[in-house]
Formats: sequence, C-alpha cells, structure tokens
Amino acid sequence: MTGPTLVQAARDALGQAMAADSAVIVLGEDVTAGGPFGLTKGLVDEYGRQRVRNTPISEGAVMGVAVGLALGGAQPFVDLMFCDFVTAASDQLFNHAAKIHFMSGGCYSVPLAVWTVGGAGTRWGAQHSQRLDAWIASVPGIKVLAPASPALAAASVLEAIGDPDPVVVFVDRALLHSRRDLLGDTGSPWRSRVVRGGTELTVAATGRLVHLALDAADSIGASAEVVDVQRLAPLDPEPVVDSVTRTSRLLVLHDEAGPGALAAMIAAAVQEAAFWYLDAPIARLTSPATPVPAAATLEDAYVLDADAVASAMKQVLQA
Amino acid sequence: MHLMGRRAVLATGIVGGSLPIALGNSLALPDEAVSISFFGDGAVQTGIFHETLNLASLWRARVLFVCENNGWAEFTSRAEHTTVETVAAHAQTYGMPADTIDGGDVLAVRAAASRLLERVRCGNPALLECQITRLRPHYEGDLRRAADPDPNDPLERLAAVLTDAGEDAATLAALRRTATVAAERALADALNDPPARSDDAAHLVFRRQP
Amino acid sequence: MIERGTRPDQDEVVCRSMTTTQPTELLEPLLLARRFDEILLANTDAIRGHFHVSIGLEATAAALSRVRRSGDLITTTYRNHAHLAALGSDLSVMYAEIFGRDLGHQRGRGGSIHLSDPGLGMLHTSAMVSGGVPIALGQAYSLSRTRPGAVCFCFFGDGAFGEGAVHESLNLASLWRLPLVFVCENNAPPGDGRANDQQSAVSLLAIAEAHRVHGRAVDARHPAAVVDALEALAEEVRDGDGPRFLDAQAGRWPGNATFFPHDATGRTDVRHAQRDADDPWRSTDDPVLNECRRLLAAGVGLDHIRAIDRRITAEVEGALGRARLAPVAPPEAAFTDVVAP
Amino acid sequence: MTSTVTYWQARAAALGRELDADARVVLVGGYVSAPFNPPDGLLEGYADRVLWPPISEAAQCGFGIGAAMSGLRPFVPIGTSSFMFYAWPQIANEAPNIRYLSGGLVTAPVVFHVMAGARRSSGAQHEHMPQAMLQNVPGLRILAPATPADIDGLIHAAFRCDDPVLLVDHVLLANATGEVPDNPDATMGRADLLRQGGDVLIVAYSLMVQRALVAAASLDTQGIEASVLNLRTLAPVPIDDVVHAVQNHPATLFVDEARGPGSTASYLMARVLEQAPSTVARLVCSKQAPSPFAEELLDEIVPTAERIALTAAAVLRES
Repeated sequence: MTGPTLVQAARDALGQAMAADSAVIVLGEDVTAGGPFGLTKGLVDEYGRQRVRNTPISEGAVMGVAVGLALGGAQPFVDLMFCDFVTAASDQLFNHAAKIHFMSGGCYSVPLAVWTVGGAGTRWGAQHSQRLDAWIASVPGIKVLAPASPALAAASVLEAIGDPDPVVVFVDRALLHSRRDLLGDTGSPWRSRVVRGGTELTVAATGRLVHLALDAADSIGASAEVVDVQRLAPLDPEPVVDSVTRTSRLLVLHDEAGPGALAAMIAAAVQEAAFWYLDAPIARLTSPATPVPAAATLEDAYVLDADAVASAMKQVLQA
Repeated sequence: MHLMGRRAVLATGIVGGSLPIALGNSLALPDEAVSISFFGDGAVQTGIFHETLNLASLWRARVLFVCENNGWAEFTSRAEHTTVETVAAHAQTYGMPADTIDGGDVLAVRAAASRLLERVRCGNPALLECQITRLRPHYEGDLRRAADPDPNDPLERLAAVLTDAGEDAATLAALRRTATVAAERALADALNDPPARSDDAAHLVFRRQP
Repeated sequence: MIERGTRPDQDEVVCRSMTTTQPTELLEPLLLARRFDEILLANTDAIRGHFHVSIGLEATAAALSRVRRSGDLITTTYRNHAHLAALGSDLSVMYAEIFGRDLGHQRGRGGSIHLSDPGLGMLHTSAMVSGGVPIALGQAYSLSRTRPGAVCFCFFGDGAFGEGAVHESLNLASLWRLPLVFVCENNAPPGDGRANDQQSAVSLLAIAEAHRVHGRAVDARHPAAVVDALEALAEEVRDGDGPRFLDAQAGRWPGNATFFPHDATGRTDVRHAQRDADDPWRSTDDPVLNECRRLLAAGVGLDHIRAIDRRITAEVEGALGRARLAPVAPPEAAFTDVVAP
Repeated sequence: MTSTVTYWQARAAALGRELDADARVVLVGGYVSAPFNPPDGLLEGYADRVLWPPISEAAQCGFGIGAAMSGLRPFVPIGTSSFMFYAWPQIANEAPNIRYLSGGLVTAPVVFHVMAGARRSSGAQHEHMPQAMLQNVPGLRILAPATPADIDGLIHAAFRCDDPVLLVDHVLLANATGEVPDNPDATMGRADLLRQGGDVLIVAYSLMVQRALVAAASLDTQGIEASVLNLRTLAPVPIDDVVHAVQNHPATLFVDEARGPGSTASYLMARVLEQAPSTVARLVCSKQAPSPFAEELLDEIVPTAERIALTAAAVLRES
C-alpha cells in the first residue's frame, strides 16, 4: 500500500478543485496552517489568503458566511475540523443551508461543501469524539458522503465541491491516515456498493467499519457480502436490500452512539423491502449509549472492534 | 417568512440567521456591489450578530447592516433584553462606521444609507440603526398586544413633507391609488393561482437528485 | 446539583495552602501549577490522548486561589490544570484522571480536557470553546438566590470571543446583574491596533464594556498585579454591583502548539530570576520568574524560594508516583453514570 | 377522581402546581403556552418566578444548566423547537455529559421545553422535530406527551428526574381534551395503550397519537380494529411495552412526525424486529423534505390520519 493516505488524497483533490475553479474558497480555523489533520496543507501558498481563509472560532457565522458565498456564486469548502463542532454551526447548516433551495421554491441552491471528521478511539473524550453523521443525515436537504478509502475520499471531495446542493463529507478519524483501498473504490461515491462478495450474510457498514467487516469476515472464514454504505443522505439502502435478497441475513454496523438512528433506518428499509427474504432477525451493532469516555481502558471498551464485529457476524449466522 | 425574490433577495425565519449569509454573499459579489442585511433589534442579542460583525470588520466586507429597531423583540421590550442603549454602539466596538437615525423619516434613511454605502463600497462594513415604531403586533393574528397607540407611520410623514413642499393633494391621491391598484391586482392574481402542486414538496429538496 | 458526602468538604480543601499570609503565599500556588505541568510533560508516556498545559497562565490561577472564597463556584476550560492545582485540588487525583485511572475525579471518563473538582466549586468543565460561559450564568444566578456575597468565576480564553455564546452571556449577565467575574486568560499577541488577529475590536475589554460589563485589563505576566485586579473586581461583584470582566494579558509560552504542547523551555529554574536572559520568556514573560523577582526585591532570599520550590516539587512528584501506581479505570465504568440509576 | 380539561389547561395547571410545590422551580423564559395558546394566566400568576431572557438561546439554555447544577430546578421554554439549534452546543454537548464526566458527582436536572413539529403554515424554519436527533445523545431524557393526562404526569415526572429532560410539546395539541387524574401519573418510561383493537397496532407519540386515534376511528368503519399505543417517553424508549403490544397484533405501524432517517419510529422498528422478527411492520414518517408553508404541500409531507389509515389497510392486505 504505497498510495496516499486518505487525508492526503482528499487534500490533493481539494487542490485539484481549487486549480480547476477559482470560485472554490476554503474556510476554517487554522486552514492556512494546514488544519489539524493536514487537509489544507500548503494550499495557502498556492492560492493565497483570499481563497484559503482563516476564521476566528465562530462556527455559526462561518457556516453562514459559506452559505452566503454559495448563494453568491462561489463554491465554499468549510473545514469543520471535529464533527462535534457542528453543534455550534447547526442553525446555519440545518435551518439555512439545508432549506434555502426548498424555501425559495428552487430559485436558489446552496453549493456548499463541508468536510468534517468524527469518531472515537483517539482519547479525545466526550466532546471531541462523537459520531454525529446521523444528525446531519436526518435533515432533508443535505447530502452526506462517508468515504472509506483514499480514492473515495478524493472523489467525495470533488463531488461535494461540484454539487449544486450542500454536501457534507464525513470522515472517520481512524481512517485519516489509512492507505487501504477498497474493491470498486474508483467508482462513484454516490452509490453504496459491494466490496466483498458472499452468500451467507450481508454486512452493511460505513467508514472504518467497512474495513473491520472485511477483516472479521476473513478471520472467521464467513461467506459474508460486505456493502459499503457510503451515501448516508439521502440514504441509499437499495444495494443492501439487493444483497439481502441473495444472502437472507443482515448485520448493520454503524459507529453512532446510542440508539443508532442510521443503522435503524437501514434495518427498517430492508425489513420493508425484503421481509419475505429474511431467514433471521436483522441485527445491528452500534456504539453504546454513553458519552465517549477518555481513559484508554474505558474508550477501548466503548469502541467497536474487529472482535465485536466478528462475534456479531457469528451470531447472525447462527440465528 | 420566507418570501424570496428571483433576484438576490433572501428571507430567513430565524432571528439573526441572515446576517452571516449576507456577509458571505458580499465576499462573492463583484467589486462595487454590496450586500444589505435587514434585521430587527432582537437579533442584536443573538451571538451570531456579534460573530458576524466581528468577521465583517476583520475581513473588510462590503456589507451594510440595517437594524430596524422598533424597541421590541418578539413580545418583549428592548429594555428587558439589554442594558445597551443603541445598536450602533456595538458596531462601533467592532470598528465600523454606524449611525442611529429616525427610521420613520424616509428621507433621512435615504441620506444616511447613501452616506454609509459610500463607505461600504470602499470596504468598510457599516451599520445603520433605524429607530422606528412598531405599527403592527409581532405577527398578524397576535391579539395579545395591540398596535402601538401612537403610530409613527412613515407614509403619512412623507405625505406631510411632500404637502409642505407644495405637492398637491390630487397628485398624492393618484400615487396612493396606483399603489393600491397594483397591490389589489397582485392579490387577485395570487388568489386565482392554483394551489401549490403537492408533488412539488418532495422534489424541491435538492437541485440535483443523487 | 452536587451529591454530598462523597468528596472532602470544600472549606477544608481550600484552606490547605492558605493558612499563612507569608510574602511567599502567591509563590506556592504558582509553583504547584508550574511543576504540575512540567512534570506532566516529562511523563507523556503515561498520557493517553489529548491534553493542554497551563504554563504561562499560572498568574490567574494563583490569583484565584487568593480571591476565591468558600461557596464560590468556578467554570474553567480545557486548559484547566493550573486552576485546579493552584486551588489545592489533590494532585494525584488530577494526574490519575489525565492518565485514565479510576482514582480521577471523573473516574477516567473526562481526561485532561474535562478535569473538574466539585469539592472546589468546579462542577463541570466543558472542553468546547466558550462552552462553560453560559453555564456560569446559571450558577451565578443560583448563588445570588442562595448565597449572597458568593460569586461565580468564569474562565475562558481569548479565542472564545469569536463565539456568539460569550456575547449573549455578557449581555445577559449585565441585564440581570449576576454575581459573575468573567476572567479572560488572554495569551494572543495584540494585532495591528486590534485586540488580536481574530478580533476587530481595539481590546477585549472594549467588547465587554460594549455589553455594559465593566472591568480591567491587567498584565498577567505579573501575578501580584492580577491578585490586586481580581480581588478588586470580585469585591465589586460581591457587593451586588453586577458582573465584572478581567482581561488578563499573559505572555505566550513558546511550547503551545495546535494540538500537543512540547516542552520548549525545560524545567523552570528559579535562579533565572536573578540572571539576565536573552529570550522573552525568561526575561519578561514567565509569571513564576516575575513573582520570584518581586520576592527578591522585597527581601526574600533566593534560598528560601528554592526551599519552597524543592518542597513543592517533591509534593508534585509524589502525587505523580501515586497516580502512576493507581489502577486503570475498569472497562465497565464506561457504561455507568449516563443517567440516574 | 378525574376532571376533563383541555391540554393547554392541564399544562398550565401542572406547571402552577410545580411552582407552588417547590421554591427552587424557576421558568427561564415564558413561551411555554403563550403566545401559542389561549391565555392561561400562568405567566401573570407567577410573574416573579419567570425570567425573560433576550433572544439568546445559547445563553438561555446554558443558564438553565448552570442553575440546575447549583441547586435550582429550572424549566427552560425555548419556544419554537427550530430555535434549539442556536443552543445545540449546550443542549447536546454540555447538559447530557455532566453526570458522566463528573463520575456521577454532579447532575444537571434542567427541563428544556420546546414546541415541536408542523403547526401548519409556519414553514421550514419553524416546524422541526429536532428531538429525533437528540435520541442519539446519551444522558438526555426525552418526553413527548399526547394527552392532557400525559402533560400533567410528565411535567410532574420531569421535575422529579435528576437528569436533563427535553419535553417535546406540540402546538396543535392545545385543544385536545381528556381526563386528568387528581394525582398525576408520573410514570416516565412506560407506554400507554389508549385504544384496543385486534387487527393492527399503531405506535405513535405526540400529535401523531391524536391522528392515530382519528385513523383508528375511520378504520373501524371499514371493519378494521386498531390499537393505539402512546409512547409518552422517547428516551429511554419503552421498548418492552412496545414489543409486548407488537406481539399481540398481526401487523404494526410505527408513526412519526420526524423524518424517517433518525426517527424514533425507525429505531423502534429495528429494535422490535430484533426481538420479534416475524412482525409485519411499516414506517409512517414525515417524508424527506422540509415543512412547506402551503397546507396542500404540508399534508404530503407530514403523516395525516388518512395516510395512517390507508397504510394500515394496505399492510393488512399484505400480511
């Protein structure tokens, strides 16, 4: 695996988009310094401070500025660092960006791209480790992509910037420095797709859990079909449904805390569409319903790992 | 609450919500063009107002912030919302030119806006605080608070100014008639318009369906 | 609401290092805070995850330890080590929390960025920029109803002025005349005629004043000056005169970085207070050395200062040792205390 | 003993009772009934117990949290639920983490109250159901009354809970009538079977309960007997009650005014299917679009009694 890491690939794609279109403007805290994860590294040297704009810690206003830029014909790209900070930007994202096309009767669209990183496992504690993709995906009017490989991250960045609607690219922190490819990841980031064929069980997963599912399937020698559900909004369950009609069993994996809204929605969609094909109850594996703890022992107990995925797969196969 | 024109008019139902959008808009506009953001004095106590004014000043954005200050935020008087006397004072804190004027005097509004817009076009965001009287309740149908007993109707005041300047009553009456006819015609057109097509609702969510 | 009986009484805790009025009374909390972070930086192998240190900001913490009274409440930030250490929080419990041990106040759930100590009136520490500021409003209001004369100290950094919540809070505190002392630990270099490169106002005090919250700016490189300013402001607030704001302008420690601090200056040597240095940190910015200089000028001997330093350093190292031996948080503790049983 | 009252009367009476009973109770804001409902005298009767914050939702909600942590019992009416987004950092990222981060030493017993959902012709920015997102926030309890007895009992329960509570209210419930017992039924976390019928179970909460009752009455005329289960509590969701009811019916509808992805309904459906996999179930959620202003459009989006009844009849034909 000698290709770029996920964040390097995303950075290159962002640079490519900026080179191709002078309307692309990057906004965020510390973006001139490259951002906390290197997403904007070096961009200021090539494109200057007008197009790579450092902002104060004003997430609400910055998201609003991006909406205004988008309405004015620019292609803003907001680096929202941690997805936990979507709390502070939520009014502009959920109440404005998501709705202006609708409220204006289609007069205006908001071509806004947002990049954000989330997920536990790096000892950042309760307020910097949440996975809040389900929130964003539950608001009509926002598209959410969750790429799980460098190639898909690059494609997602390019698609998000080229799209006429608000698109959030949601990346697992655990994958930022991963170089691992996935089957078929040169295809469109807008469709869920099978990344491992199998006949006994379908596993629907997103982000880092796609890789865990692949590893777990190998380790227990199961004939599991793994579907990478990378478009979280509008949710794209058809490839999962399609797979379940062949395997008759489904395990849904998602890293959200608590009730696991996205996992539940996938389960509900499959139940409605493929009820008569199912040989076993649909199972879901999500993070526990607690805030994310900081201590290593506690966080390790919290985070879903390959063992948990493997045992969930075994259970579904035996059910 | 969300009436939007086809050319560069955006309305939001969230207090303070349009302020940063106007700022972002101005950054995308060609030179010389400006963004104008209207809001009420209730928005001044939202955090987004302060975030936006700071950014606008920092980035020398071409925005004119126009506060229509009627002394009421939803159902509560300004005195119960803040101890700060004028909205303009906040703008000055962020290094912006600002004026507080009688917003019921349309000629004064035009003069002050023109003056500030010159500054705005040079990259100095500015704030115009128009002190006005609330003539209607917070929303139509709210019976709990009557209209202000001393209406300071800007139209009547302008009519008086024009009359003093020698405009004859017939001309003024004709102007009123023209406006009334236009409004009535628009109303009639709207009433004749078919109801919104129900299949539109879900189709308007995205410009491009993925 | 604090559940009683589980931690030492706060009066007992606060009096721990305050029983005397020696000229060196300010030096002790300063050194406790400084040595705590320096020794932490030498033990990063035990830290799992993210942390910040308070080096360079100890003056406000030390001043707080002089001005705080029993019954006062405090909200701090992700940069909180000095606040707890200077107030006399149990250092081994602090280290334990940072190392993810069960002994920590948060039982390992919070880590460095959420350190708090309810026994000291620090009920909850938000790690979000400005997160604790609105919460301080409600705490101050409670105090105004239940403990006249008590105040809430609300700490935040200069970056928090970017967040709208701080502006909303300043306005509300002023409107309702809440017993609240806003303390901005400001380590941003001033900009070109502006408070800093993220602010368009001429100063942070000017922003607070615009919300009718009056206050002072103080050179927080000099701890004694901070004590005077904070004391005066807290008195005005205790008298029922509404909230006050302190712009505590600290120097910037060279080791601060975006994510992880690095030990840029090594162990502070109090003997530098007597020597010339050519770097700004040692010559002008370091509040610990500045306090040593003040003491030397007042006739306190260097040997006396060094003796105090040795005692405190030994205390901190002892605490570190106890924390390192403390058992890790048991995994099942990840799943409790989410809601009331 | 019971008495028959309107929902808005029951709400004012319950709050008055709590204010009388406990001097620590304080209202941080007043939009809990007025201006949404007829004057109920509450704000006038307890003027000295009501604080009127400016339009500063973040400060208002943080204030409530701080006051709760330090000994008061604040009730924070935010008014229109869409305005919660301004206070999202406080409601979603501070209040629910306090008990957990303090290792159980500190609690924040604050009650947030919102008027959620489509009240008709208020448009996309005033008709959110954001509580569905907050299901994914461990540490927060969410209550959703549907009847006068519910609001009476759940206000009582909320003030006796030591965790932060979100009370999801609905403007269109104001004129619902029903009996209120003399002693409030303060059971939190139990669902209530409001209507018994053997053919189909309709699970709903808040306004959708009232619509489900209307739908059930119309199904009666077609010879279909429907049960209506009122959830009352959304977090923690009364899963045992739901599973029990589901197992006694050949088919189940999960009705929710929230949009499907991330809704209580989809979560419940997934949970139920894990425990009762042979259930024939359907989701009846708001469609994936913001709330339109025009009523003709709104009725396309938000479930109506008619849509509930039609779906019930359709699912029975299939099962």
